[in-house]
Amino acid sequence: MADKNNIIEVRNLSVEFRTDEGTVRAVKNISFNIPRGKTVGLVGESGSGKSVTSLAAMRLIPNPPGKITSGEILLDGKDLLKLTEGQMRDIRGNQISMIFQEPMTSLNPVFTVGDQIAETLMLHQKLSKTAALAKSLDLMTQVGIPNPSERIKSYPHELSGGQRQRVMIAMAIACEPDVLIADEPTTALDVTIQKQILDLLADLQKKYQMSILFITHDLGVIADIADEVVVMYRGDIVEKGTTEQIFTKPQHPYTKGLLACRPSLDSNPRRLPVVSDFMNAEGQERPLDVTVMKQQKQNRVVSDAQTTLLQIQNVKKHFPLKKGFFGGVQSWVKAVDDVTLNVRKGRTLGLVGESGCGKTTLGRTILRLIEPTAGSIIYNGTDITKLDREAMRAMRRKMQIIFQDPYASLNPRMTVGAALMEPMIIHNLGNGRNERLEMAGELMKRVGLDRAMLNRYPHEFSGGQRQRICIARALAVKPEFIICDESVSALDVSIQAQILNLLLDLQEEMHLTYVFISHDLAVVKFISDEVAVMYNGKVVEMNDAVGIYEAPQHDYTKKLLSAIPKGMPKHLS
Amino acid sequence: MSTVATQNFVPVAELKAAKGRSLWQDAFRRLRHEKVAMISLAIIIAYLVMAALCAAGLLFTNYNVTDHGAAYLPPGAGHWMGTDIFGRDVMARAAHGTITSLIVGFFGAALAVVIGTVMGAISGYFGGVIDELIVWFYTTVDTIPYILLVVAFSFVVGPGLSTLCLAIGLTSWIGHCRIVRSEFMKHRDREYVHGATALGAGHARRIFVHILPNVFHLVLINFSLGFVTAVKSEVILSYLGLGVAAGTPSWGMMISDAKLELAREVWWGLAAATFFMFFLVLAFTLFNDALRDALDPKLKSR
Amino acid sequence: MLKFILRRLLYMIPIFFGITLVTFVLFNVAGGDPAAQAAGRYATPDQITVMRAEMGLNKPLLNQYFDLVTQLFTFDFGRSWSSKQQISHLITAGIGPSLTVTFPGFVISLLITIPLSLLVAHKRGTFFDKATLVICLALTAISSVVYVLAGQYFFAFRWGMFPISGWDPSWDGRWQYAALPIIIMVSLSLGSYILFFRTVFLDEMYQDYVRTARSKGLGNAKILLKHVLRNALVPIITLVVLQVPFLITGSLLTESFFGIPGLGGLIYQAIQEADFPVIKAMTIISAVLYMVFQLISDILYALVDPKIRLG
Amino acid sequence: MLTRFLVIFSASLFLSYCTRGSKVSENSIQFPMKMNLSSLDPAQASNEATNEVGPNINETLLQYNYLKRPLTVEPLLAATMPTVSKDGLVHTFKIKPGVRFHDDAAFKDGKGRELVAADFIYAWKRLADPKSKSEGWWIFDGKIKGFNEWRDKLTKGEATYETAIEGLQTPDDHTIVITLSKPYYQLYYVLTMIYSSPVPKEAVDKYGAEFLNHPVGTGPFVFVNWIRGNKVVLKRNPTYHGSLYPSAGEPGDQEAGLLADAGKPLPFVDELIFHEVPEDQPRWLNMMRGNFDISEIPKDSFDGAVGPDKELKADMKAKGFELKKYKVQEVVYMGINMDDPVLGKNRNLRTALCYAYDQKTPIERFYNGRAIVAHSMIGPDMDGYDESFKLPCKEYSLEKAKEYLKKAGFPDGKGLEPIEYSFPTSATGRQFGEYVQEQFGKIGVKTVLTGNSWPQFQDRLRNKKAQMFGIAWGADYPDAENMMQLLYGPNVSPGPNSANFKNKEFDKLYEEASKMPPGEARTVAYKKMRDIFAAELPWIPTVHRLGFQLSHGWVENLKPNKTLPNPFKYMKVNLEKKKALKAKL
Repeated sequence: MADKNNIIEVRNLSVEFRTDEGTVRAVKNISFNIPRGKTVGLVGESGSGKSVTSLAAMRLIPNPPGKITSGEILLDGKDLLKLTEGQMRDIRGNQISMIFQEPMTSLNPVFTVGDQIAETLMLHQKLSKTAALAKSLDLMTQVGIPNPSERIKSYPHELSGGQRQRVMIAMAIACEPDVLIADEPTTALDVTIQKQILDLLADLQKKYQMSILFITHDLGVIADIADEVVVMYRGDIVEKGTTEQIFTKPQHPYTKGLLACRPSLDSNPRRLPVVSDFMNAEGQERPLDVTVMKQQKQNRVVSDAQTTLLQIQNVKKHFPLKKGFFGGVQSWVKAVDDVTLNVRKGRTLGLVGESGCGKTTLGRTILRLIEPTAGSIIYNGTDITKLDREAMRAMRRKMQIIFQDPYASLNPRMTVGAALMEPMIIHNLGNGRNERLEMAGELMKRVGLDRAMLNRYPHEFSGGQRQRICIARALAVKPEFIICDESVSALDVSIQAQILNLLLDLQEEMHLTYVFISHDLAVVKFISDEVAVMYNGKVVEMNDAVGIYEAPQHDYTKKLLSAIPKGMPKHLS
Repeated sequence: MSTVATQNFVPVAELKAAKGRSLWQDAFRRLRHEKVAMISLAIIIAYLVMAALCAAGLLFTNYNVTDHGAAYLPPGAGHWMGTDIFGRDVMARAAHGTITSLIVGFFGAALAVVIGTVMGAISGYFGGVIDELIVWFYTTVDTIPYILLVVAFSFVVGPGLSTLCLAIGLTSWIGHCRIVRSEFMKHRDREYVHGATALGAGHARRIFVHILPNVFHLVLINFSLGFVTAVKSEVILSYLGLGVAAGTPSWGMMISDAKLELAREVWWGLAAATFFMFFLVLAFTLFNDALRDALDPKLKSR
Repeated sequence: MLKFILRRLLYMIPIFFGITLVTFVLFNVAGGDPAAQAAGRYATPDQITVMRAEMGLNKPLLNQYFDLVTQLFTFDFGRSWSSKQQISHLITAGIGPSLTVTFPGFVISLLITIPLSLLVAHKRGTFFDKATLVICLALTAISSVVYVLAGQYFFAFRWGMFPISGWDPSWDGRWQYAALPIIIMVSLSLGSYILFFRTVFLDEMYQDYVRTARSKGLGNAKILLKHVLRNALVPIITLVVLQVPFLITGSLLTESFFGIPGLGGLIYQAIQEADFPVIKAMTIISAVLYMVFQLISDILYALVDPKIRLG
Repeated sequence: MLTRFLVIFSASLFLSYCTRGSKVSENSIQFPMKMNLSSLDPAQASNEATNEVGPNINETLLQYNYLKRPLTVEPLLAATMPTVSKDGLVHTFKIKPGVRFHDDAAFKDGKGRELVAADFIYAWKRLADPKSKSEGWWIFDGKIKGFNEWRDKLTKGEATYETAIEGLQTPDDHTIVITLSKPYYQLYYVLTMIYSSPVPKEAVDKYGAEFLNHPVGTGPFVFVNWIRGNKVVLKRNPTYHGSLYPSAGEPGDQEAGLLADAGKPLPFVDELIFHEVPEDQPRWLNMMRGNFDISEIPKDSFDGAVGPDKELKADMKAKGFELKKYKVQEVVYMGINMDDPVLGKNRNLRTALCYAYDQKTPIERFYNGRAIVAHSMIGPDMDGYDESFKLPCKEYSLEKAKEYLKKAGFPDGKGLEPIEYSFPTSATGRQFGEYVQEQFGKIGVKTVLTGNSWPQFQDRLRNKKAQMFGIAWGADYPDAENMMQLLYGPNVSPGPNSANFKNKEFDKLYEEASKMPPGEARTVAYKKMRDIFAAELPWIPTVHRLGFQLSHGWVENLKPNKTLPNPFKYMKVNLEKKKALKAKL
């Protein structure tokens, strides 16, 4: 019955969740196989059911509210769903093991990492504590944790994010499982660390001849690591095949859209195609408007002659780190350390860097949401760091910001209409409620939303819609300058593309100037005219967008670029 | 990039709803579906109605009617819960005790919640020296045992109903203050508040229009918690002789009297007061639990 | 760690200042004329004058404040108005009886409630869980005074299983008197403790590391007893340690009802007799005790939670 | 950290109570006190418990005869009754020779030395010394030649304890000569009060402020220990000077078996244990179990023990309980602040309130019938008490009350602000308050009740804050003067005249009466004062309570009286009977 070549066969799996709103079918009757010694990438955007599928394989779906309603999951031909809980326990961590997205919370904070690795060994291989610890040390060496004999006594919080994920991996491979399920293992990590972890997984797979089920939303990552790819969309598998097939000859419009909407480092399109360009609301393929896709980005030459809108001069922002006994500060974190930048009118400056490099702090300092420690910020000739409260408030009309998290950046207790009208009230725009309502409706239309939704509350919108509302709110005061702080990072790729296109359209229409902050180099490259790379609070390199990718100067920039997944299977690119 | 594309991911049903549902409406919709919560609410309302009718002189009007010949009658036909030392109807007195409890509960908890919210908001929002001062102040007050603080307070002011409310209010705001403070600290750095700042909103606008509505559910939850605490405190303070003025019917006084009455096997005063108090407190506690689940789904006691 | 302790110790200074200040304001400034009180009902004006001088009440407020602080450091709070005894003696004599009731009561409560809550949390959502929840809520809906009254009435008075009240200072003799108060104390704390611990355990059970532990193949018992319990230890220890000052000061209600000569009874009596020096001393001592145990709890917290060990 | 803490923890447990309770002798009296004991220093004997325990340790020059009623004075530490000068101002006391103080570490070799006259003078000077915080100074205040002057000088630092006082002379070690500054017919009474007990200077010097926990006296019992909040243990004094059981009593005493031990040396029991039990319920239940020998009957337990005929119920009798009823020289009243602009100035209003107050229910409800209606301030069995005297307004009449209220200018209570009624907080005190409220309410007078702790209540009286107040006064000695002084003008607050009653005629009569020896003339004066009281009504007298003492059958020689300070030395335990009766409990 079962194919000997497949270590796992999933057949007709369905999972349901009971919620306040009723029953949600998270996974709808899906089937796929994991061949022995191969890596299968399970790709999908949020809500596609990919994580639920992986948890089902471990039988870790919390019940209630979740329930596996039908199907089989065959491990070496035996149905995991028919096993007793005791039998299943013998399989978990032994034959199938799992690593998770958040290594910090997934590790028990009160036990040393050595103990946690050893626990698996003691459980499944019945090793003594000493033997298990010795083997743990060996495993930690294998997963590349520096100084393992010391680290073995560390607690999770004492390790860096990458190291924690390595510990999770060590724990997962401790009993040399047949299958390793990796649920978004690199999503929470910086791109350079991501590369290291991916390399490590690839090495380990070879070494132990494991099968890996790799779950991710990022097609770029999948291309690097997977042999086969399964694409999920709203609980269904829309397409499966070898990595090569998927990347070169995608069949399903969703897959096509997904592949196309991701900005790439190699091309310079004027706008990004989006999923809806390939597929209509009912999931049917629609004819592609090729002319749009073919438009190339004009090289908007950046010259000094271009008017400078904003000058950032020697800006510093230091945060107190440790307080002394009597409140005196003992040491400081130099989040922004002497940064000087110029932003040109009507152009986009990309600010790129990994987490903790100070890019977000810089963005907020520019708007004086955080007061700078030193330096001046000259906007159109006015040093805004010197403005008093009233003058600053007036200045805010011109300078706006769009944040990363569309869920957090709208007041959940305010209707969208109220949120859009608030800036008008503050700055006394529009005459009376009706006119403001009219203006708010206009804004909604402009960002591509129905004006009938003005009475709704933020939680009634999807992430992408919320980000549109945030943009509308920023536009409400008719600004000249907008800082986009990781504004598309929290969105699924297909939505991300829509928002990026919207930002570009708006810039053109309204002659806006952007500072675009992101950790994602491809996105920054797509949208920016100039790019500044930040590292440890400093700007290490700055150039025009194409230049910085084609001829990186600084070592860090080079490292960053090389770590980016190519978005194509290796042998193809 | 059409509107169709963006609505792709929105369930059609939601599109049809012209009017939005606020989180409050959502919460109360969830609450309405909780059977226990609704029963509890009904009980609380029943108490309120009973208290109102009693206060208006429409119900249990005989609560102060003495009949010295009929003292300490056990529960029976004429008096369902017996009579007390002056032959007054115990059930009527227990019912009228509801008024006292509701007053103490309401004003005690309201005072605590107001002080806690104001202090917590100031402390959490502004931070810095003000925060440290307020934290210092409430840590200090928190360190001193509650009962002793109330005792000292009522010695200074003199006993009575208003003292009772004041003392309970002035000593029980700390827990709420702590929570509000930490919520304000959290929300102060939320992006929506930064967004408001970027739009030019001043402190007052950020505090009252933005942050306060987002922590207000805690005010409700803590109010209902404080209510229960206050009702229970009334009993203990009555036992300590710091309760309401003599003559005013109160559960605390009835329970406190039982100390003497039990020796002569008069148990119905204690039983009646306990009975009346039990259902009010239980209903409030259960309702509070459901309220918390509904208002703050993250805290849902799974 | 040492630095952490030192810093916490230094933080006690402003709190200590606050405690003494509040007590001072409440009792010395707002609390009426203590000299007239202390001198007694028919004291002549010159007697009150002498008393005032003796109590240091004619000194400037600042000096009086320092006297209060000195009292605390020398553990000399003067004498009770009503019993004329040295308050420090009353307090030292009261600790033993108070702890005789509260300490076993507390330990028994913990031994019952922690395992039970773990079980309840494990069976979350089941009928057993819901029933326990409702029972616990019901238990907390009854006033503590009722527990004491009913306990004494039924167990001691009606059924004669325990002495009604009294105390025997001897080590063996005291248990017959302490038994019923201990039982009442345990039943009083059952409801609220189980509710508290259940929440603590549930909070932990939904953590990601529990999923990790399950994905390793660990069984429920091991996850509960090792991973969950160990993490829940942090809030539990905080509760336990912060409870100790209240164990020392004893239960006001129980002690006054059962005639246990502990600190709770002392406070009760002092309240009845408006014995300000005793109330003042107990206020300040309880506060300082609480402050000290807060420090201990913070240190233990740091010991239990590896994250804090950095300091 | 934790272990160390636990060590300290358990050590403190152990240390504070490593003393083991000693075995209680069967030949002992176990007595429950309603109040907690405070000081055992005779100079500070202001509280009820101290007055119960103290006289067994510290003795006085004189005492009351145990059996004679009304109470009569007889010598105790005095060898005989004193000799008196013709003008009645000089009293010469001879002290019994050979009386020794209890053995105590304060004395040389720990052996109690002989009692001398100087010990009395020293003790009395302590009463005058504000430093000893005595509340007993009033017994000599203004009565003895040169004593007040000495006190003033002492306060100013111009005199010491060595400075002689003209009116207190000790010609030899066994003679005291007291010279009064004016006639003071209550002198012998106050010399039976424990305030006047001699104390050895050695002990006061040695123990200092802790003297109040180390009483040293000459009494029949020696102080052993005191577990605060629990009990005080006294044991028989082996070196007791031997006072004797009275050899003659009153008619009926012989039949009651009270003369069986006539002339025998006291005391009879080996141990005297006073338990501090403020709560009614445990006190009563322990009495029922035979753990206590003698007790009062709490009001809420009364119906269970005593029938409507005010006699013990059969089952109680069968268990061997005995009930003794006696009159108490006291008065319970509602005082009115005569300085109050409304109540104090409106006699009709006071009369109206008096008429409105029905005495019947409280006597039944609060006293279980153990009280009689009070018509004046003079307690029963006291000079000037007249059973036939009736205060008109004590006759309950709502009509009359309303009539007077109208006369007072407040028809049906209209226009009258609520009257404030203060009372000391306790469950019973509050119930009383509620009753007052209800009664006054029947004629339309509103009442605001203020419950306070006892010290705060006293504070209100001292500061004239109370408008009306519920209080009782028990006589210190069997002389109505003790009640009259509560209404004497110069005694107004902060003095004992809490009603702030000022009436020239009354004050004149009081001053005259205090110069009169007991006798008809004085009785007439007292009655005149009573009539002024009845006319002015500064109080609404409510009741005189009756004493109901419950005891187990094995306790013999009981003849209770509230004013009599030292009944315990006369009590005897019949051990055989005790064994038999205890088996029945």
